[in-house]
Amino acid sequence: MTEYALILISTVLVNNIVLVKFLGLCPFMGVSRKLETATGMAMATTFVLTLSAVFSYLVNEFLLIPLGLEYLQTISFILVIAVVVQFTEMVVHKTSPVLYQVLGIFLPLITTNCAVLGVALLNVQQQHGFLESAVYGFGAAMGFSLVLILFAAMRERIAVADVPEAFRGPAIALITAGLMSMAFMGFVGLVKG
Amino acid sequence: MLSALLALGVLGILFGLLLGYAAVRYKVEGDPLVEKIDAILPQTQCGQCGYPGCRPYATAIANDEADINRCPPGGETVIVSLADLLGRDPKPLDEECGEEKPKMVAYIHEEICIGCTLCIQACPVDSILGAAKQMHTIIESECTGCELCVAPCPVDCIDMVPVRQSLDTWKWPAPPPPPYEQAADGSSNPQPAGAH
Amino acid sequence: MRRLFQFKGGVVLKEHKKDATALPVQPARLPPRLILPLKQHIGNPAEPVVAEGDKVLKGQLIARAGDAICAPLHASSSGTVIAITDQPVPHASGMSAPCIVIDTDGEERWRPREHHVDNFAELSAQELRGIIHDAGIVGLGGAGFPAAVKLDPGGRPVDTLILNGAECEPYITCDEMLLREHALEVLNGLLMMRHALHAKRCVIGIENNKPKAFRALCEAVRHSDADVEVVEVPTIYPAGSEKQLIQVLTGKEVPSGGLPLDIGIVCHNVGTAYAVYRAVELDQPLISRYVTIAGSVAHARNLEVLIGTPLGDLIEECGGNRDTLHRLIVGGPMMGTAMHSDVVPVVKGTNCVLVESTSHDVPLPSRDAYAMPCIRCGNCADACPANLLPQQMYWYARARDFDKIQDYNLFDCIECGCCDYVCPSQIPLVGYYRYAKSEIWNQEAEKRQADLARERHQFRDFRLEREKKERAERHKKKRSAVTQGGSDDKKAAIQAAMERVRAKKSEQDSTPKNTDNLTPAQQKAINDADQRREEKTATSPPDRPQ
Amino acid sequence: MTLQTPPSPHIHSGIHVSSLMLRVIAALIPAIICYTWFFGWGLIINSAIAMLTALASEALMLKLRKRPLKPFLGDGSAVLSALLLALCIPPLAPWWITVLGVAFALIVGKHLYGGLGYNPFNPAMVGYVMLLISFPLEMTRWMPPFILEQLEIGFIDTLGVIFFNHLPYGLSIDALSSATPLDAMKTDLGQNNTVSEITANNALFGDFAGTGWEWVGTWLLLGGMYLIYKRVISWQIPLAVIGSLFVISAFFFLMDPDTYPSPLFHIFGGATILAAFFIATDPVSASTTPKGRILYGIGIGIIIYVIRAWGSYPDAVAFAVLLMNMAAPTIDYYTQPRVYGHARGKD
Repeated sequence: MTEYALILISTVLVNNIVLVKFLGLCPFMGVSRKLETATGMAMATTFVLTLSAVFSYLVNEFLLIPLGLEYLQTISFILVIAVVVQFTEMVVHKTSPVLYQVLGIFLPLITTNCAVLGVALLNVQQQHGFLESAVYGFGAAMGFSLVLILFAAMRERIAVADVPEAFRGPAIALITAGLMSMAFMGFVGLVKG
Repeated sequence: MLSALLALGVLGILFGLLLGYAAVRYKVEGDPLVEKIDAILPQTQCGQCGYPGCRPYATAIANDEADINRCPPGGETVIVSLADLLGRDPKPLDEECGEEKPKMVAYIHEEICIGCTLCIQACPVDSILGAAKQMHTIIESECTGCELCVAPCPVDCIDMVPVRQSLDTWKWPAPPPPPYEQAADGSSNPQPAGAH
Repeated sequence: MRRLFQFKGGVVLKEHKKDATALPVQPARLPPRLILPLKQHIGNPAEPVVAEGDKVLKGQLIARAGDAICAPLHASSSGTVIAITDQPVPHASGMSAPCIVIDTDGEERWRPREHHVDNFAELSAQELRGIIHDAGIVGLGGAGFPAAVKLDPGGRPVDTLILNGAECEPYITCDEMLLREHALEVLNGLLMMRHALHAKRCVIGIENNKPKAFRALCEAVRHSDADVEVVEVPTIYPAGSEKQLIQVLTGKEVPSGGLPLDIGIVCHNVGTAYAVYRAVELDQPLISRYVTIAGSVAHARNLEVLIGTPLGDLIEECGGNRDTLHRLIVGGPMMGTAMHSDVVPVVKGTNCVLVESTSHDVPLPSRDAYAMPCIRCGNCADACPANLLPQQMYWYARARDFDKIQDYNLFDCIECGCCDYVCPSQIPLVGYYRYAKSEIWNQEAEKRQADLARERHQFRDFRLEREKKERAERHKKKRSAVTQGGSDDKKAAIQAAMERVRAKKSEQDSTPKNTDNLTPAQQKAINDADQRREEKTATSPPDRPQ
Repeated sequence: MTLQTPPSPHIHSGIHVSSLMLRVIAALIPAIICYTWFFGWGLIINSAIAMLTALASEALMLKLRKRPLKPFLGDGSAVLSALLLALCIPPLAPWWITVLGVAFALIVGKHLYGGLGYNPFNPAMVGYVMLLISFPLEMTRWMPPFILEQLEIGFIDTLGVIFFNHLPYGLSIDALSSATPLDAMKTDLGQNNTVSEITANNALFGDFAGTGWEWVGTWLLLGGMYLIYKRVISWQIPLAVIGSLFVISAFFFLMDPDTYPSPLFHIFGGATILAAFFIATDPVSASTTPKGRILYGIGIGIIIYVIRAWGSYPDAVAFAVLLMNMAAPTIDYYTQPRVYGHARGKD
C-alpha cells in the first residue's frame, strides 16, 4: 500500500507534472485567469487524465502487446484521449453550459495537452501495472489541479496589482510560474527513485 | 501490417459507437448564454454597436461574430462584466462605435414641434407621448438616451440633455489615486488597469 | 446585574469631552433667519402647507407628512415665510434641496396648545404613536428614521427596549449633558415609548466614561422606581452603534440585512426619548435639540439650538472665526461629514458641529494624503466590529470589481471608520467602501431601468407585429370582399356611394345656414350671389359631376 | 475660503508603515549582536552590503517607474528584506553573492509585481532560494562558532575574505568553514548512525541545538515575543509554525528517537525561529484571515519537517515559506471569518 502512496506523493509534489516536468503548460497559462474557471478545468482534466491513463494501459496491454504493435502506442493513445475528451466535452456542455462557454477552446484542447499523453506514455515507459498507472494518472491530475488552482488564485490577486506596464498579463504570470517551480525544487530528492 | 490496420479500425469503430450513444444521451438544446449576455447589456436599443438592438448584439456575441467592446452606453462596466462572463480579455471601447458619455435624456422643444410623429416611430422603447398633429413630449423616466429620435425630426426640435442629478442619485466619488502613483514629475499614470 | 458581552474589534479613542461639558447648556441666540429642509429624515420629503409671505407661529405645522414613511415639519420660531426654494443642506454632496426659509420676528409666540395629556398610560399605543408622529419626531442619534414608524412593532413581540446613551464618538457630548440635566424627562419619555411598544424590559446603555450622567439616571430611576436597568458599557468605539450596543447588552446579533425588531429588540436614542416626553407631556413638536459645538472655537459648549439655525451663527456664538475655517464637520470626527459651506442649517439629526480652523490650533490629526499601498497587515480586520475583511474589500473596490466585493459582505459594513483609523498605510478605506456601495446601488437602479427598457422594446416589437397583422387582415378582407362579390356587387357598391353623395349634397343646399335676422344690405348681397350662380350654371356645361 | 471635504473618518491613530518596519528591524538587533559575538564580523559586513544594494535597487526601480522616491525609501521594507536575507547567507560568503541575492529579491521578487504590498512571494526567500539553487557551494560554507576553533578572525581579515577572497595565515576557506548542525545531522544520519552518537562526539552540538546557534535562536525568540506584544505581527503564524513543527517532530521522535532528532533541535536549529517570527509573518505575502494564518503556519511547519526529514536540503525553511506563500490567496479565499449577523453555517 505504501508503494502507491509513494507514487502519489512523488507525482503530486516531487516531480509535479507542470512545475517539474513542465508538461501541460498551455492550459496552465490559458485558463488560470479566474479561480472558478480554473477549478472547472482542474476537474475536467482530472476526469480525462485518470480515465485516459487507465484506458491507454488497457489498450496497450490487451491490444498492442499481444499483436506486437508497440510502435502504434502514440496513435492509439491519442485516439483514446480524443474519445475521452469528446465524451467529457458533451458532459460539461450538458451539465454547466456557462463553464463550457468559459472554458471555450481549452476543453477540446485537453486532447493535445501534453500532460495527458505524457502520463500515458510514462505509464508504459515505467512498466506500471494496472493499479499503478491509475494511481499515477490520478496523482498527475491532482498535481496539475493543485498547482492550477493555487496559480489561478494568485493570478486573480496579481491582476489587480500595480504591475509595471510592460509586465502586465502573461509576462508576470510566467515569472510567477517560474518562482513557483523554484519553490517546488525544495521537494527534490524527497522520494528516492 | 494488416493486423495494425485491423486493430486500429476495430478500435475506431468501438469508440465511434460509444460516442454516438453519448451524443444522443447528452443532447443540448437552446443556448442560455444569449440570455446571460442580454442581461448584462444596458438595453438602450441604440444600435451604436452595429446591431438593431441589444438582443441581436447578444446573439452575435454568443456565436462569436461580434466583439465585446462595441457598446458605448454600457461603457467599461459592460465590457468588464462581459469579459468576466466569457473569460476573455477586457478591451477598451471601440472608438468607431462612439465614446462613453454620461447618461443623457432626449428633450423636445415643444414650441418648435409640428407633431409629425416621425420620432414616435423611431423610438425603440415607445417613450414619446403624442399623436399626428398633436403636441409630442418625451417621458423622461422611460427614455434610454439612444438618440434615435434626434435624426428623423424634420425641424430638429429634439436635443439631448444630461440626466438631472438629485440628492438621492448622487454618488460618492472614487477616492483620488494615491500620491505615490503620481510620478515624481507630477504626471499621474492612470488608475492601475486594476479593472483586470 | 446584567451580564455584558463583548463585540469584536473596535478602537479606544482620545475623548476630548472635558471642554464641552464644562459649561451648562443654555438656549442658543435666536438666528435672524431659519432654513428648514423638507427632508430631514429617512423617507420621502414632507409637503409644504404654507406659502410665501404667510405668518407662522412657533411650533406651527408648516409641512405635512405624506402617507409613506415621512415626518411632518414645524416652524422653529414665529416669523414670516419668505421663500420655499432650494437651499444648501448638510449633505456630503454639498447640493441643495427644497427648504422653507423663515425670517424670525423675535417674539417667539407659541401656537395655541392642541391637546392635553395628563396620564399617557390611558392613551392607547396607536394614539400615543399618533401624537409622536404629529410632533415630527425622528431618531436623533443621527440616522433620522421617523420615530413613530420605529415605535410600531406591527404585532411582533418586543422583548427589550434599549435606550442608547453610549455616545462613543470623541468631542460629542450632547447626550451626556441632556442626561445630566433632564434625566427624569428622558426616563418618562422612555416609559412612554415602552407603552407604545408593550416592551417587556427597558435597558439604558451608557458608556462608563460619563459618571455624572450615569448617577443622574440612577437617581431618576430610584426616584420614580421604574423597573428600568441602567447599565454601564465599556468605552470602546463604536459601542454607540446600534448593532454593537445590542450585542454588548444582550449577546444577540441583528441578522444581516434585517432589523433589531427581528430579534425582538428596539433601540432608540436618549434625545428621541426626551423629544417624545416634550411632545406628549408638554405638546411641543420637535423644533429644537441639544447640539455640541467643539473644535477650534473659543469656548466649546452645548447649546439648545432651534432646528434650521445656520451653522455660521453657532460658530460665531461660541467664539469661532468663520473666515479661517479649514474643515467644518457635522457629527463626530469618526463618522461626521465635512460640509462645503457654513450656511447649511442645523437639522433634526445634527448632534455636533466640529470646527477645524486653518491655524490647526485644535489639531484633528487626520491624514491629509493617502500615504502608502496596502501591506495586508490585517490591523483593519482586527479592528472591524462587524468582523469583515477590510483589506480584501479594499482590494476589490480599488479594482472596481463590484460582484467580488459583495462576496466579502460589503453591505454589512457600518462605515464606523475603525479600519481607516488603524491603517498604517493611511488609506481612505471608508471612502472606497462608500464609493463601492453607491456604485452598486447605481448599477442596480440602472439594471431596473434596463429591464424596463427591454420590456418596452419587446412590447413595441409585439405592437408592430400586431399592427402589421391587422393591416394584412384588413387588406385580405377588403380584397376578398371585392373579388367574391363579382360585378353586380361592385355596381351596387358604386350605386350606394352615389346615393350617399347625392344625399349629403341635397342636405347641404336645402338648408342655407344663419340666414335669419340679416341686415337688408347682407340680404341683397346674398341675392346677387344666387343670381350670378344661376346665370353661370345655365351658360357653362357642368364640368364637375353633379 | 473653500472648505476641505475629505470623506470621514477625519482622525487617524498615527501609526505608519515605516514605524512597523523599524520595530521589526529593532527586534532583530539583539540577535545580530549575539550572532556577531559567536560567528565574527561576517554578518555585519554582509548586512551593510545587503542594505546598500537594497536601497540602490529600490531607487533604480522607482526611478524606472517614475515614482516618488521619498515615501518608499523611508518605509524600511526594503532594508528589512535585505537584513533578513543577509541573516540567511553564510557570514564569509563573497560579496557578489549578497549583492546578487538582494538585487534579485527586490527587483524580481517585489518590484516586478508592483512594489510594496503587491508581491505574492516573500522577497527575501525568493532571493535566498535563487542563491541556494544557483550557488550551492558558496551557500553551504557556514562558520563554526569561534569558541570551537580557538581562532578569532578580526574585522579586517573578514573584509579581506569577503571582498578579495584573501585568507589570513594562508588558511584555505574549506579549513575554516564547516557544516551547520542541521547539515551535519543529515549527513551523519545518512550513514545511519543514531542521533545520540552524532550529538555525543561532535562539538558542533551544544546542549539542546547547535552551539552558538541556540543563543542566536533564543535572542530571536525574545525579539519575536516583543513584536507580538507590540502587535506588530500576529500571534497566529509563529504559534502555528512552531506548534506544528513541535508536534510532528515529537511524534516521529517518540516513534524512533534514533533516526529522528528531538523537537527542540528542530525548533532551535537552522532558521526556524527566524522564519516563524520574521519571515513567515511578512503581512504582504502571508495569509490575512485569522483562521487562514493558522492554516498557513501549520503548512509551513509540516513542509519544513518533511523536507528536513526526507528531502535533500538540510534547512527547508525558505521552500516551506514560498510554498505556503503560493497557497495564501487560496487559503484567504476559503477562510473568511463569520461576519456579524450571519448565521453560523451559511455564509
